[in-house]
Amino acid sequence: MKREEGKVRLPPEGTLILSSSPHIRTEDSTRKVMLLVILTLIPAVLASVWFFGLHALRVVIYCMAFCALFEYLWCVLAKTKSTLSNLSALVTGLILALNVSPLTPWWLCLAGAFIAIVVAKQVFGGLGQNPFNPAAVARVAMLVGATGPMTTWMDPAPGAVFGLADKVDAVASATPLAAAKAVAGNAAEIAYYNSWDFLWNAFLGNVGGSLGETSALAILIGGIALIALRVIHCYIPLAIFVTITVFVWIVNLASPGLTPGPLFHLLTGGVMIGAFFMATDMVTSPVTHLGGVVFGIGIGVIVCVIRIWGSFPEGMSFAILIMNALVPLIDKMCYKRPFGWHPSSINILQPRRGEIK
Amino acid sequence: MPSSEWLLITVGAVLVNNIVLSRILGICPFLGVSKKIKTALGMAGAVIFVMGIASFATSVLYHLMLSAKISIRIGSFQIQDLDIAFTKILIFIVVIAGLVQIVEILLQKFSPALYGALGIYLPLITTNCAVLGAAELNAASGRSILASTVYGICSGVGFGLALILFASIRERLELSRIPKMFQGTAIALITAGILALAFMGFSGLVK
Amino acid sequence: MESVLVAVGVVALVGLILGVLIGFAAKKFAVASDPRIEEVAELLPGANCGGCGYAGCGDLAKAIVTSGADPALCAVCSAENVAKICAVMGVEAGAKERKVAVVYCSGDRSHAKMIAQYNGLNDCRAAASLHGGGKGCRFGCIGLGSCARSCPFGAIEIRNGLAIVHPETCVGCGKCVDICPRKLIRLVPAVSKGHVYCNSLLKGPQKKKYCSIPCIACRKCVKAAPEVFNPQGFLVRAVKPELVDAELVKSAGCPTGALQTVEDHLALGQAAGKEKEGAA
Amino acid sequence: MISSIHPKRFTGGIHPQNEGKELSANEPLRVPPLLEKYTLPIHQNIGAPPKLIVKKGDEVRKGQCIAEADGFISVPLHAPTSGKIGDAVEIPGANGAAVPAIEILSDGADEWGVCLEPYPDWKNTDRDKLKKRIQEAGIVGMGGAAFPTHAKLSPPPEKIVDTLIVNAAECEPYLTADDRLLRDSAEKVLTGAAIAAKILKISRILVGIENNKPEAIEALSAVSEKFSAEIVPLHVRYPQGGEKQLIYALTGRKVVAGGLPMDVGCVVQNVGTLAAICEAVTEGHPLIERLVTVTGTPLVRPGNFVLRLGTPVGKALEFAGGIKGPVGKLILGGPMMGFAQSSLEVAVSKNTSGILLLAPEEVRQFEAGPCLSCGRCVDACPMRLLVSTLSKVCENERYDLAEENYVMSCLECGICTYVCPAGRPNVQHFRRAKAEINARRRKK
Repeated sequence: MKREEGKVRLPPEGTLILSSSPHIRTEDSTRKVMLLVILTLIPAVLASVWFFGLHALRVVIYCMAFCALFEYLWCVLAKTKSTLSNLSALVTGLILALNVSPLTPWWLCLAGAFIAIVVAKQVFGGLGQNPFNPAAVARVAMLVGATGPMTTWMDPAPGAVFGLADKVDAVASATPLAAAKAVAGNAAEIAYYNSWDFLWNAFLGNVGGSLGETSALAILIGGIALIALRVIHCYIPLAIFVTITVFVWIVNLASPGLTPGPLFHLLTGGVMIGAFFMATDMVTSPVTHLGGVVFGIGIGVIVCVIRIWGSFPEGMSFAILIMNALVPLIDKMCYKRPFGWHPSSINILQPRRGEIK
Repeated sequence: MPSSEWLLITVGAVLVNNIVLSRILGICPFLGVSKKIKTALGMAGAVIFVMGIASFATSVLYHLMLSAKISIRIGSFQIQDLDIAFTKILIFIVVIAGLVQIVEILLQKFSPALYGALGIYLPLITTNCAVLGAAELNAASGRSILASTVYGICSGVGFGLALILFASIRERLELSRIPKMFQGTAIALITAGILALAFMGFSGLVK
Repeated sequence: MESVLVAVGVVALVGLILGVLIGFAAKKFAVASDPRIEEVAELLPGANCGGCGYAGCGDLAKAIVTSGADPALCAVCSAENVAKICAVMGVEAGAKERKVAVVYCSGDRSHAKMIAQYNGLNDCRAAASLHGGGKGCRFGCIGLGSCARSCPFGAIEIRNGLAIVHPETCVGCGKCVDICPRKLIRLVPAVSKGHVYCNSLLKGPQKKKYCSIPCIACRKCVKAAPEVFNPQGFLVRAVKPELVDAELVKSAGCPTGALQTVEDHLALGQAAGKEKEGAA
Repeated sequence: MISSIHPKRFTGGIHPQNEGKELSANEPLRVPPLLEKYTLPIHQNIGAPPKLIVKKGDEVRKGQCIAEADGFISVPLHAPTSGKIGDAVEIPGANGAAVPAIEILSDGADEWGVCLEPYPDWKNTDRDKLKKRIQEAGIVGMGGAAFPTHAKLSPPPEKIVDTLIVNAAECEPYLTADDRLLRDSAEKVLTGAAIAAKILKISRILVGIENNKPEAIEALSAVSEKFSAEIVPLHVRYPQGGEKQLIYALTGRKVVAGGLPMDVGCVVQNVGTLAAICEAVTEGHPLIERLVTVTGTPLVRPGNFVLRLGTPVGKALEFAGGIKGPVGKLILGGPMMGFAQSSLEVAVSKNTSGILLLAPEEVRQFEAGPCLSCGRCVDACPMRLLVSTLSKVCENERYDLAEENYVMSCLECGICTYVCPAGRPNVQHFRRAKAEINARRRKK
């Protein structure tokens, strides 16, 4: 009890911390957010390995490693503190990998990683400053610049990697989206894509496509986990899904046979991964809930327009990029006024014109 | 003309063949007057106005030129039935330059603030290839006077859309920590490039 | 050949018509403006530092021409340019004294004692309302560099937690004077070669608690040059700074080193500063 | 009586993971021994500082007025104990700037001097007399604002006030002084509320209290019948105790930005203030001591203390048993809105609600990482500000844009900073922006 009588002293010089309020904070950090995104993408990675075997794993490792490499190189060259530890480069790499075909050659992964990390992110000032989703930019640039390798798909061979099926490694002709587009207007052919049999395969992922496009189920699991963990809000994905459903339904009513039904559009292509993991990228999406809804509706409409009438079979990355460009405007338009805001308060909150220059 | 044709002209000019992002015309004011949404709006208005009027005027002239055959006789010097359509670029430039001068004078009189904000870029509309491009494209695709005017206005709207989008992004970029060597035009060009990439998604909508 | 002539003729005709139209519009909607504004703006430095109190060089040019502001208001403007502006305006040019900013503190990290660790915005004004960023002395330089960032001419360097003005680059615009929350920076005649680098109003022993280089008001310098230095409370200030030269500083023999030459102050923390530069 | 009002839920807000109230809530109230010397800061209220009327060497009695109110928005200051006036000194204030203070050297007798005349029969006392008494007793808002209470109780005649709101929310983590006060002397608080209600000529008294204080609610409801006060248990949600949020929760009325509670017919008083009003009116005691929570894990015996004004923080920490572990931060006030200190000489003043020590491992430093635009701050902001944009705008010192984005509405409640995964010092940004904008406005 001697200490109790002793004089209270401050800790030695320089260890007492002075900072502005608040003095407590949540345990959350950028690193933790990024880690959760990676963890929730693991089902999708596993699914892609199940369907495409080691090809998928190869692409994932390439993309993640190259992205990390470019992030590191940038930090070294720009003489800034290494930002590798916030894991954002790995998230970008992983999402990029899920956006490409399992047969993507290594040099294309390298180019994609360069575009994603350097061109789309670091030159804008790094994490948090980029107006466009890095993975989407990289995918679009790769698609436009190297159409051949980017549209060389592979037939799924479920479980082949574990010896449960014959290894085929066959080069497939097209993704369901491209195939359906090729027969657009032919009602009989289109009907196949509305059959439960096909939709079930598309839901599980037993179709050709890029790593993350195949298994809607795996992405759904990850996406719901992401929402449950409160990393993202459900507004953007929901708005996208509802818009696509309604839009395709109306198009089907207006001209039957032009395109398969809403479920087909939801389950194939990049809608799932785009809606849960790319459109919800915090940096490039609106901050308000209402803005998120507008953002999602925009993506939904653009995806449908491109898929149904455009020359590309898939428009998710394009739609995300276009809506990314609109985010600053959406943020401006969709912001509600502060609590208790009233026209009469304008004099207090805002300077009268001419009062402050 | 059927209504679907009008839709094609509109959508085509605004989105698919966007004069800036797809045809890469009018980059100078696109990069120059896109720092603030407010001035971008003014510039967009000015360009829509100029493009509409220029498209109309050039289209009228072009149609006149197509129908006019000139015969001149000065002494022994004689020209018979000369088709003067080949002078269209020359005439278009003169007409556009003149129009812009008048717009500039009017603007200085009636909206000095906007005039100040647009600065050098207003006279530059004179030599803006977007305006001339619209006029040329009209002539090349043989549109009627009305269709030309609509196309001109829609191209202006497309330009305005791209400009405002770009300005909103640049307003945001102004708040970010862009590495020194990429500041200014460098980052603007990169952004414009990505924006153009994004707009490529619309290709094929209008055949 | 003919076609060229026709082209020339047609273009000339169109040009003529438009020329008449433009001429008419220019006459009808003419806006008067004073060409001198542009001339004066050309002569101003164009750094838009705002040191003159106007919202930039263009604004000052306008004020000089239209509302008769002092052509020498711009501290940055060279004497010949001021003379030229005066010539444009048709007024007499007055003599101009060059001033530089001086930071009245020598308390870098090796001299001032830290009592706490500051964690927050890298901005002196923010830190000033938070116990001044951890330095024990509440009069001295906070050292987070608000002044350096505000300087349009890059004349201020933060070295070892202390702002140091490079007098050869400083033009005396006074921007840093307004920025500094501790009011440490003052504009003094550039001819002055030494200063009492201390700003603390506390009593000597209290100053010594947190700083090893304060002015303890021992008045040695006052005795050496009573017409130059004048004690104000517990702090000595040079009332005639233009008279301070290196010799006077030497003869005063300040026991703590608060009174030192500009060169010595510039050399403060040189070694530590180099190290940091290499890292940055 | 527990009210049937269904409290409205304001947008935003958070429920801090670690409330830290258990450290001090259940400790009985302690009255520390008399000190030899008190250092009384002179300017303890918002508005004009009081004028000193004693000089060095003067003998004063406990409760004697030593500084007179200077104007309407000002209150007098009283000696916390009997003794001699010492030196006029400068001590660090809450924000580190030096403030003038006066030393009082205790004679150990602690004798009351000539007190104000008590009004035990306050129900039949003139309203103006009561109001004057509140000023004479030096009472200010003890929740933190330190705005003179008598001024708050004098709405201009054109404002119609119909509700007195007793702010017992105490939403700040770690602080339990109001909780303790209600548990021990709920009657005193409600008497104070009744006096305030009488001054305002109203009968409706609402007590807003977070439902994590069951004992206090029980104590309140036991005596509330007598004063016809309605007790409204509220959700535990910081900043439930913010004036605007509390008014909205209890009445559904929204105070317009830049407006005052009395614009919507409400007057909000903190429980500590009401207890002080009760003492001043019924016993004639001026405000010379207050309840302070001295808490934190590095302390040996955290708890609530009745501290005389002018008690140095270092002494208060000694009363709480001293420090047992390493200290990372010393905070005056609560962890969300309090001020970090670098000195033990800071004195307890009329608005000091708590003294908090944090261990080094509890202090999470700001990293000022890049904003991810995750929108958590926007979701959580009780004023519904576009925090992410504001934060970036302020980082770039674009105060014109900050003003356009309503930075002046910021409460500085600290939520945006609490939830930020990037560890950005948002509140500090906004404080700076507000200071800068105010300075510019004054200049024009």
